[in-house]
Amino acid sequence: MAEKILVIAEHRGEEIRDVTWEILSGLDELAGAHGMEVHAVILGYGHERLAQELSGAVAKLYYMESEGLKFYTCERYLSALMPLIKEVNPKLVIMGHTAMGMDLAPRLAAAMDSPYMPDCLDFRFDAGCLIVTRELFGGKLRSEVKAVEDQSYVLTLRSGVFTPKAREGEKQVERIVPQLGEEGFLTQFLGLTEPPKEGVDITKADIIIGVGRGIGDKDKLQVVEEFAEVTGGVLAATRPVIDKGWLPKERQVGQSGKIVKPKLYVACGISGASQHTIGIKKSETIVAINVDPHAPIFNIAHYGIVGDLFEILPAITSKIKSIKSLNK
Amino acid sequence: MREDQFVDELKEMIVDIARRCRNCNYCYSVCPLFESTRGFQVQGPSGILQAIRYGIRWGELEGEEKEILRDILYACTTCYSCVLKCKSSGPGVPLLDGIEGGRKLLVELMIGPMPEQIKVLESLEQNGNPYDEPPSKRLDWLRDLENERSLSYKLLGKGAEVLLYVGCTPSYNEGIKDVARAVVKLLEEVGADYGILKEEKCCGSPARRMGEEGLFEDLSTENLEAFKQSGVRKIITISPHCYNTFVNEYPEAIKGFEIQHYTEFFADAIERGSLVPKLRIEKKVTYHDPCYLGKRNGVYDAPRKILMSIPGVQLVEMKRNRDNSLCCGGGGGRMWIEVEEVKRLSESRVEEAMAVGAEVIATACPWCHIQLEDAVKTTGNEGKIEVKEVAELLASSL
Amino acid sequence: MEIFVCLRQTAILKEEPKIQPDGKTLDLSGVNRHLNEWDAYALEEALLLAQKYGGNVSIISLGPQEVEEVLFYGLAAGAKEAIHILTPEGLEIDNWVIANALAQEIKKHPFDLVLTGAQAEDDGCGEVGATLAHLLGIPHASLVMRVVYEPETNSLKVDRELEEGYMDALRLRLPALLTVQTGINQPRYISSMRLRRFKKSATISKVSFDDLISKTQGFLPKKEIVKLYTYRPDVSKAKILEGSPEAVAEQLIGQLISKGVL
Amino acid sequence: MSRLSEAELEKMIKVLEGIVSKEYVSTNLFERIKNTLDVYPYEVQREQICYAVVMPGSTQEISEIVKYANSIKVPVFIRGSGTHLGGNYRPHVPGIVINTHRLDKLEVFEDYGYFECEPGCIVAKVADRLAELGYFLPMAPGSRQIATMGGMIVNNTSGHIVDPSIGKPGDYLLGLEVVLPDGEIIETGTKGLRRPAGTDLTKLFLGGDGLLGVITKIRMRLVPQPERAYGLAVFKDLISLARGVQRMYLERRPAPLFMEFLDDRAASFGFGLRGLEPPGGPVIMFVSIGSSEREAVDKAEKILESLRAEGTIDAYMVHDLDVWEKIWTSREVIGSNLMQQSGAQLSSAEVSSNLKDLVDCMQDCINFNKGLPLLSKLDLYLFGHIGALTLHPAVLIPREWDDEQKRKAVDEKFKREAELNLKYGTCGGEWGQFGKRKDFFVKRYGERSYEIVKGLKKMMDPNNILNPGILEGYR
Repeated sequence: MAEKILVIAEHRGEEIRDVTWEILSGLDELAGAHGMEVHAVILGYGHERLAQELSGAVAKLYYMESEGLKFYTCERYLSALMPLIKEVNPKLVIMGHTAMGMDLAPRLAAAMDSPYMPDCLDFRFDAGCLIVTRELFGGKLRSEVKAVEDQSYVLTLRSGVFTPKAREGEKQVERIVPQLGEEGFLTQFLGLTEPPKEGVDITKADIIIGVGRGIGDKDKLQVVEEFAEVTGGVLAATRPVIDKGWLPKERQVGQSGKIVKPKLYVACGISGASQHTIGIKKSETIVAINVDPHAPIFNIAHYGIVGDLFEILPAITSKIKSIKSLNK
Repeated sequence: MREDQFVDELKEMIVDIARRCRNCNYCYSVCPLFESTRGFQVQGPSGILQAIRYGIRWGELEGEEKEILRDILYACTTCYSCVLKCKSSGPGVPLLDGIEGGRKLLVELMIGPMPEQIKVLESLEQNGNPYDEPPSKRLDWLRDLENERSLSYKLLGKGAEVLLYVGCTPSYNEGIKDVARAVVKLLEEVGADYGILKEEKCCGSPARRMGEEGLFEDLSTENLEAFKQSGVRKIITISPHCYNTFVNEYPEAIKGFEIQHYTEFFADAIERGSLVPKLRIEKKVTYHDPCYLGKRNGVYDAPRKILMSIPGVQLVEMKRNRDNSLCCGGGGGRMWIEVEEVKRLSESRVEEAMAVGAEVIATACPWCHIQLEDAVKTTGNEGKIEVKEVAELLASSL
Repeated sequence: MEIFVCLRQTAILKEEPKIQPDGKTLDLSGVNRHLNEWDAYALEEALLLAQKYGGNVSIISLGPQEVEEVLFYGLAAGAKEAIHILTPEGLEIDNWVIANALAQEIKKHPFDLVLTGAQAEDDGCGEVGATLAHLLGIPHASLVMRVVYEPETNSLKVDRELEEGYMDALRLRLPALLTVQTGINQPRYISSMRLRRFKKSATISKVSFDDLISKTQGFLPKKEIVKLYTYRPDVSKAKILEGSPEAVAEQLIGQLISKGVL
Repeated sequence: MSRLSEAELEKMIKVLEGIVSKEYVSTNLFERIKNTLDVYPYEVQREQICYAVVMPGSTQEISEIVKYANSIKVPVFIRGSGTHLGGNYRPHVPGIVINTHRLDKLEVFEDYGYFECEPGCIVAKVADRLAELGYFLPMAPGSRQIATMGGMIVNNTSGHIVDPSIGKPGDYLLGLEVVLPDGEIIETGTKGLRRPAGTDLTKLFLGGDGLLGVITKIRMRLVPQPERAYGLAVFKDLISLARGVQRMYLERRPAPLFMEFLDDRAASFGFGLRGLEPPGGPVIMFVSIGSSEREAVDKAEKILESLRAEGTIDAYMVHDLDVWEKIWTSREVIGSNLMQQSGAQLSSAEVSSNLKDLVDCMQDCINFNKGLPLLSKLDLYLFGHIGALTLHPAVLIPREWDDEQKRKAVDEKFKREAELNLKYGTCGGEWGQFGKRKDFFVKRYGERSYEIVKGLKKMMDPNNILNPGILEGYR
């Protein structure tokens, strides 16, 4: 019988989270090479539709339904999952390195007495042993980590490493109703809070669109906002822009503002004064758009575009929009 | 435990200083903090001093208001105007010793420094600079210059006559590196036998301003040792903050070295005739006195002499100058914190410069430079006025 | 409330990391170390909770002699007791072993709450906390951003930080373990003088790792690093994209997608 | 008035924030402490510190605060820079401190011949602005660099200026805008250059010790900047110095704008501080004014003539302005120097003499501390504005003394001051009439006079909301 991989799916707000689809992409090669079978489990309550949707993408989909599973809590997920894992006996249990994965996976691994490989960028099997690629020291180093040979492994995959792709297959859901009750649990779920509309913590953002005085006018922020929207980025600014009151203080980046480390920082009309750049240096990729070809921002940016912000930004915005609509 | 003794002594010192203040409030007339904020009484020298005094006397260091007290104490720019004011009518109450003593006390009691300053102190300890930059990159600015021309400096211990103590901001700040390069060019021009430390560390001034006395001691000990090892007799600094720290705050052993700010060194060179500015700079220039050079150490004339020696430069004075000069707002650890201001000091200063028709604000301090340059932008005066270091002007006149 | 905080000492990689010739270990000579950033928040939270609700904070750390530094740091910050699980020179272990050793030691003491940082700066695993909770048989919550004690039910109400600004709230019966996220508080600053004083006078209880290991099973590492390498994102000066706005947009998006940032 | 409860306090703060906006209300403990401190050397007590400090930005806001304070019966204390030497400032019961700092608008209407300013304007800044335009501000308190215009008018003091020369600020005051203790706003006086004849409500508030209203706008006549000449005279003793001044008036010499004196001890000390040789005896230094330099010099020479006639060791005009600056400021720096060196608090009395008895009065001031239980233990310094016939005998109250001893010493001083001013039929000319001087007022002018003031206060401020404590007097 083929060895199995069990994907623990994640959902929020009536949607399967991207990371689950990404995992499936990441598993394609591995499963193919070793002839492994990809199963997935989705836990919830009234999430039949999501279970249906996901089932088309895997060999087998378990839908564990119980009122106690409507929202994630480690204890209930664990007590629902353990019997299933025993039954499926997967070689690999995989989930996203998300707030849920970070909470659940290490405990699940401990409960299974299996090696735990968190926050992986890549993974493979070598002579039956799991070897993963992961970062150390916040990305300054990379490592390959080998697990001791074991019956099964638990792994979390970093979000955004693999690209989701459309999957169409037979939709069949195995519905399981675990007997959870409310007895014996030491944790109680109290509620989920949605993000406040304002008061974004820019230090946690993956994509930041930084605005400098080069935008010239508060009204023109709208163009930048549209760009931010399509990229899923948040707006930040240099001190002069904050001082003018165009954006709230919490969006200030730089020496007297915040130090940010997004994956992508797009500097719009920012000349690159060191008071500002000190706050963005840790960004993985910096794109600078400025009319002045000699602006110092180009010294620290990875990609530079010399030209009028208000011609270039809308072009990028519409391009991304068209790509997105194609993917849907 | 010795802890109590140290804390008790600090408290006693602060209360003693504060008791000498009779609340005449004259110091408010010169306080930049009071001028730039909404002007509550705790936003002025005597108010800050009385705050820490009563904080100690009334046991508020354990109370709910301790963070308010911290914010009050760390807002001061330590510009020294209040001390001068108080001294103008007597020996003077050393208000700043009280305020900085208060910061030390707060740090000892784990109330200080300001949250934003913690990373600065950590970097000072780990990297020997406040900017979280690796020590290995400290001399990068020099390498850039070496690519342009050959230099004759000695990486110490090779026993140069003069040590150029570069300081952290000119070493690491992109905008200010040019100042360090200008100073080196000038040293080359004078034909100085000069050296640069291979592993220079922060002078410790930021640590002291933030109340981290232990760290200051460590840095001063290490630097002094490096100075001794180098065998130099004279040290010149770029930043007035380093200068002041060496002259007024280092242990006794620093007396074995002659300390000069670069403006003093080059003003002497001009006087001797070993440096002759030739190229004309047809500009109206005003000079902004850095507090740590002027008010703290009385160096008012050297930078002015240099400026006046440059052909074409027309030196105009702002309304407030010399010991009455307005602080840029960057001292006292304020480079790293945000103090709520009604009107930013550096902006007021730029406006004063504009008011006398200056085209260039010359200054002799990296922090003043950064603050004023920022203010030129925020006041929308780009293209109308620019900020230049005295060294840059002088170098471009050779 | 008796609170245990697990502290880890981590290296501060300021300069280019040096990899040993074996290609799998890091040369950390001359590298500064400090208390793992997340643990500093955990420690501060423990001190605040003890101050607010009464109780004692004990700190525990595992490693060679030099991890004493973080324990002195914790004592200077206000912890009452410090336990050092001293590991022999050159010992190779993983987070699983660390969690087991910590569990063995903590079990010997009365405790209501165990705090760890949500993850460590060095390996970024976030593994010890939840594993330790499992080994201690207590509930846990990770990425905690707020803690309130409810004496009437002897439980904690906590907020966890999820992605994109979402939070969830849980109630955990004590004893429990929390892994603390940065930003939950503002860790106090410990001055060098204060630290020096504590190094001179404070005491740390020593426990031998070998003593703990000989008594129990489960101390074999489950994984090891087999290769270490520096990964260099492109840091050269900007690559200037040229052409019409549309062409530039096309190029940029292509680059960003291929780099995986979009 | 009992202390507000937490809930009442919270509500009050909300209302105040509503009036002046949140950012101009401070409940910060340390702000409240500093706003309760004055130049007297006693510690403040927790029970007396104010509830909140507010910085209103307009007359309207002050009016609203005062109205609200009346409705909840919480006292309001008006504070400028807190430099009052008569102790009128320090609040003794908790209340709302209204700091006038933000009310600092100054407008010069040259075409009307007057200027208008708000009470928070700093005297030195107003003087500098007027000087730029060629005008003279007839006020010169020692604290000019920080004292506020509101404080000067409410005390009607010109500081060190010799009254017979140009008078008091009130002589130039054309009108006021005032917020009454019930919150109503009134305007007094005129926009013309002629002050009203007959009833003029300006006088209720001018030198009104802050009892009857809050001054929110001041209109004063513009005075052309005079030319000046400077003179110095050294005497063999204080008695001949006093005789010299007497002679100056009796010989109908034009009164100088300033005329200060220092006893030998103070003079040696002060000159020394300014790097000058000790003058060798008590000194007089004075400033004469005229519409031309010639006139000023002429007047100064005439004054010197009179002084010389009483046997000066030295008497001359000073032409070098740098030297004059040193001489003049030596007087200013004595007090602060003495205090800062010893950590003691300089406490001076304000004894005014009549012209005829100036010599006797000088003798009395030389003996000022003799026979007093505490003050006699201390060294006496004597200086003052001799041209205005004001003498300031001063002692240094040691810092080691406890608050009670310090209070007793200050009591002794005010008592002695009162005795002398009664003896010579005078009163203080600089620091206001109540506060620490209330007992003197009663003795000098009688119960009936005091009742009149109380009656006025009662009529205009029935809830005793505005600056309570000043009229009642306190230690």
